[in-house]
Amino acid sequence: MSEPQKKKIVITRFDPDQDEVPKTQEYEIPVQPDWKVLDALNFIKDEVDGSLSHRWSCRMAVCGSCGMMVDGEPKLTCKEALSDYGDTVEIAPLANFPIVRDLVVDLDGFMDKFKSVKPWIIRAKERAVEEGPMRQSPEELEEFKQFSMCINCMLCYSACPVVANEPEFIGPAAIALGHRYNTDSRDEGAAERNEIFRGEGTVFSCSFANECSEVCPKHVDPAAAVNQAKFNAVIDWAQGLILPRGGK
Amino acid sequence: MKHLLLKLEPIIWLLFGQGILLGTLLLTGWVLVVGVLAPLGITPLLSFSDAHELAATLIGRVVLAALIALPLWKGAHHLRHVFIDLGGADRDATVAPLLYLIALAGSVAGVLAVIRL
Amino acid sequence: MPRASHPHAMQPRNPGSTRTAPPQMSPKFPMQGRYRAYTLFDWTGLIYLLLGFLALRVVWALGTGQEAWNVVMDQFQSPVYIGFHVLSLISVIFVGVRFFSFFPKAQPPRIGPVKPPPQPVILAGLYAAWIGVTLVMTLILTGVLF
Amino acid sequence: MIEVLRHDIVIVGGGGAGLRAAIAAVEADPAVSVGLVSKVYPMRSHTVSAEGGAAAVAREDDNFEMHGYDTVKGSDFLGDQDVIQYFVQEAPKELARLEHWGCPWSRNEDGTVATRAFGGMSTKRTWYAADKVGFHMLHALFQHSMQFDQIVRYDEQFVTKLLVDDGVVRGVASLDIREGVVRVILGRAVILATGGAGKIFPFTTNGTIKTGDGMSLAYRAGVPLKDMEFVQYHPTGLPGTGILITEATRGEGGHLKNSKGERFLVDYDYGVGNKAELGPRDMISRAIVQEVEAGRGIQGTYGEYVHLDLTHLGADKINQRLPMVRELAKIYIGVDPVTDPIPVRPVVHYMMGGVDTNIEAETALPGLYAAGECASASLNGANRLGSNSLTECLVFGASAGRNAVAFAKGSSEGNQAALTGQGEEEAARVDALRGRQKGGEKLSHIRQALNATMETGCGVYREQASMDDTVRTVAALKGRYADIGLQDSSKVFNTELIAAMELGAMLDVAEAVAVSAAGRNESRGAHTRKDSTARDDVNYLHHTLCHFDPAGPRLGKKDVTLGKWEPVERKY
Ligand SMILES: Cc1cc2nc3c(=O)[nH]c(=O)nc-3n(C[C@H](O)[C@H](O)[C@H](O)COP(=O)(O)OP(=O)(O)OC[C@H]3O[C@@H](n4cnc5c(N)ncnc54)[C@H](O)[C@@H]3O)c2cc1C
Ligand code: SF4
Ligand code: F3S
Ligand code: FES
Repeated sequence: MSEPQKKKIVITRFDPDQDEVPKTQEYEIPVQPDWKVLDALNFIKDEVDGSLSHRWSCRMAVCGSCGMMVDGEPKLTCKEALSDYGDTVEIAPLANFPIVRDLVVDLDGFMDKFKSVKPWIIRAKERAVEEGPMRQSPEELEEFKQFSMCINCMLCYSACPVVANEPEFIGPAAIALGHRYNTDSRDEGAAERNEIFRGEGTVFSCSFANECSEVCPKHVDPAAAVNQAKFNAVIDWAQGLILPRGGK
Repeated sequence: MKHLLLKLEPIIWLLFGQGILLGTLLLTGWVLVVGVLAPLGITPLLSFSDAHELAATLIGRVVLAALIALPLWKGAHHLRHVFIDLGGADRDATVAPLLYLIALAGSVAGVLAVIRL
Repeated sequence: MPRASHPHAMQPRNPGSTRTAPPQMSPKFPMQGRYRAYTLFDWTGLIYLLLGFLALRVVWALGTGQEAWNVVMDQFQSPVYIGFHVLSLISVIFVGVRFFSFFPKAQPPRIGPVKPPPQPVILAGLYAAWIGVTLVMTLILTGVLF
Repeated sequence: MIEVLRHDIVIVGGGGAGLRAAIAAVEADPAVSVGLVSKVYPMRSHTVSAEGGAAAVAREDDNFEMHGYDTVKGSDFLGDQDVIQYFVQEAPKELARLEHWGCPWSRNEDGTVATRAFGGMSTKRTWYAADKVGFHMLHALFQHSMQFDQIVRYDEQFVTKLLVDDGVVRGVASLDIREGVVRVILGRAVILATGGAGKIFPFTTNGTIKTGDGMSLAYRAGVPLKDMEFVQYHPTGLPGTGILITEATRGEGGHLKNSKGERFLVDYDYGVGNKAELGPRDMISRAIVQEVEAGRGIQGTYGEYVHLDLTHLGADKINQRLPMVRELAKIYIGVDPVTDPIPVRPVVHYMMGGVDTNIEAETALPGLYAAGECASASLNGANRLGSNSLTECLVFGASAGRNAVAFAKGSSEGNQAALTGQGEEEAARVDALRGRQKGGEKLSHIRQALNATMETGCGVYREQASMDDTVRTVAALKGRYADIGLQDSSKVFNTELIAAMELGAMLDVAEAVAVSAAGRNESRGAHTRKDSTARDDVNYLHHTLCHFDPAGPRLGKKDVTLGKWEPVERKY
């Protein structure tokens, strides 16, 4: 191992059993050159302060649990090299979420929004297993593949100014997910979801800030999804005007 | 009111979108000449009579109506977002209709203006 | 200290029983980093609104007669108006550049049965149209065309 | 008074196996109420990290016989052949279901599902969705499950004990991580789907949640753990982090090279024959260790490694088929596989062993079922073939769900007072552990010591002396564990408390691994001894059972179900 360097890690702490409001705490720790930001947190938890609470699991940027604000930007802490930051690194819980404890935020609100878009294949008639897999060309797969890459890390919610200010807004990842199913050639539920998308707090609430896509660690480009969904919701609506009911 | 607003959302969004798209296309040359170059005397401007003659054609009227109305919708919609971003989501039900009414009034006036040319 | 988000931002339908600290916005909102461009983009709404009404005035004057027209054109020569129009021009260009860079990806890969052209083509088309319309508009208004 | 909740079925675990079980239960009987308890939100379960693929017969040139025999041979003849036959027949149906539920499988030009080659599989039968297969499967399952209101989720709740009354399991005690209270969740049948235990080792592809909780729960409730000595090393993990570089890299044509740039699997004889990189994991892992021992490894910060060379595949193929590998290598080791070889070493990947279950996913404890990595239905025997386990989660998850529903229909509620009493005792135990300042032992230090001894005693190559040593060390660590001190006394989201209980489970599982390993005096599959290099079908063609006993683990045996294929030497 090479000579350990020192860094100051400033962490937002909050324990509802004891604290009125969140406060910050500083830890001065030795760091290794190949560490991710998460490694610093784990070092603090293991060796310095066992009471620090944060979520993580896969440490390979796929489970989506380790999102936090690092120097004011929403990041997956297991993906961010610590060496990319200065001598002092500030770590706070994800913005725009109620804070449960330390770096842990409440994600049930996200789960509610997530479910509201009916994120499952809807078909008029369910296909029997005996009929085997459906066919889908690589081109058809390509149309929605990108939008199926979301790991539900919620970084986009932390970045989106509309999420911050309009509690009804179901937000980028949820809309991207609904759009993912709408563009899947196997799905027949687009009419239903477009109806949802024209309801309160969905696609039209997005002001195309594009922040969601800037911070998405999986290149889902939720801003594209949300705005494509707007387009489709409007077209679907216009069709409904021209051919009432038949437009479905 | 909230319900009505929700129902109209697709139209408003269409107008807003065209406000950005067509609005920007049309406004660039318009502001450049009418607002900057001509007043500074760098370029000439159409005389009143030429302008009137051109504007009164069918295409002229349509373009001018768009030039007036579309930016209003882009403006109203974006100001609504500014207001929400400033923390006003709870009063959106009042503010949004107000802003859209302004845009609507302006649009109606715009149509009148091109009709009476 | 970052600004607070809406107190109910991302709150669940059935909140848990433990006390939570209220959500905070990104410390960079509204004027740091990328947020600056977004905030300014939204504020251009004000300028578009004013431009719409100014255009209304111009057209109204055109319909009223030479007198009214002259009044408007005289006013436009005042430094305040020129300043505003310069700012507007910058805003309009800023809106165009930002919006056109996002627009292609907002177009769904299929609109009904129609497949729109690939994104780079859309982008090129947008810029071509922008430059074309501006050129025509300029030439007409300066009396070169027609 | 402790809060008591009731469901027909309680499922512990929201990974691939748990979610499939929940959906199967509802499919079997739409009136059923399912409680799905998971210590993380289901989409965080470690199934999410699986990269390579899921196996099932799909092509014209393939059949159940071939998939069955590949699996039996891969298991070094320790797999139960009835289980394997059932598995291969159900496999295509399960993967087709997942397709109907929206899993974005990669496709051939004609729109059929694409398949790739995998180690030990004699033809291309591994279905894939680029190299994010587990991710897509888990999210498809989770999202599909959301439409069923009968499935009531208890997210971020940690099951600490199985509640048993009158010899039948009737529910669980579960700690609500957010609120810090223990509740009783009763069910007429309980399914364990808690995943593996790779975290008992220092270098592993497993996430931090894979601590063997469910194995420990069942073990302490009197159900034996089976075949725990068989721990799969994956030949290609990143040094240091242990992050997996999927076997699909080799399936797609990648080469393993030593410090001299030789394809050592071809140049030297390691028993994989002309399969080379497509040989099974245990053999390739051993080959890498031998290369390093022969002085042909490459020295790095975290010990010696070899190279996985993909450069000849070209950027297009890598981007299309292995995008995640490229991303992982760039971020976690600073290498772009398009231009440079990836440093890799064998890392612990999968537990072949687990809660002893039969072909019906039943355990010896009535009402208790287990599926997925935490169970050992004896599909995998002494060595699992890559891409069989994701399918296993589906096949046995589904059967656990269906069978649990059937059992629940005929089962009584049990003695409520006794069950509540057990719950209260459990709550008191958890409360006493939270923030206990008595002991002087540090959690993380015990965990580090455990990791170290497991690596030396139960690594790729094993010997009697070092295994015995590990058995003693783990027992000593259990003693030290009784004396841990904790710093966090808060009730709300106390992750230190969770870590302490997880460490308890890890120690149970580690002990079972070490004791089971020390008791098998032969080399078979992943269990390779330097001091006993041959397979011994006369004395050891049986499963190992490890029973919990407060005085220390007791070993037993269980017959292997043969019948179709006779054991022969395992050569490729
Ligand atoms: C990196 C990697 C790559 C892999 N690649 C492949 C592959 O390509 N092909 C293949 O076939 N297999 C692969 N595997 C193996 C396969 O992914 C796993 O065996 C399988 O996903 C296990 O699924 P599971 O449902 O049993 O457990 P998991 O997905 O691990 O889920 C366990 C669940 O149990 C819950 N839980 C655990 N303890 C408790 C508790 N005390 N209380 C409450 N809940 C609890 C957790 O919250 C979680 O929801 C891979 C494994 C890894 C690690
Ligand atoms: S869209 Fe991107 S940023 Fe948002 S939750 Fe999904 S992966 Fe995370
Ligand atoms: S950041 Fe928010 S406003 Fe729209 S484009 Fe993304 S959802
Ligand atoms: S720990 Fe899983 S995404 Fe970071």
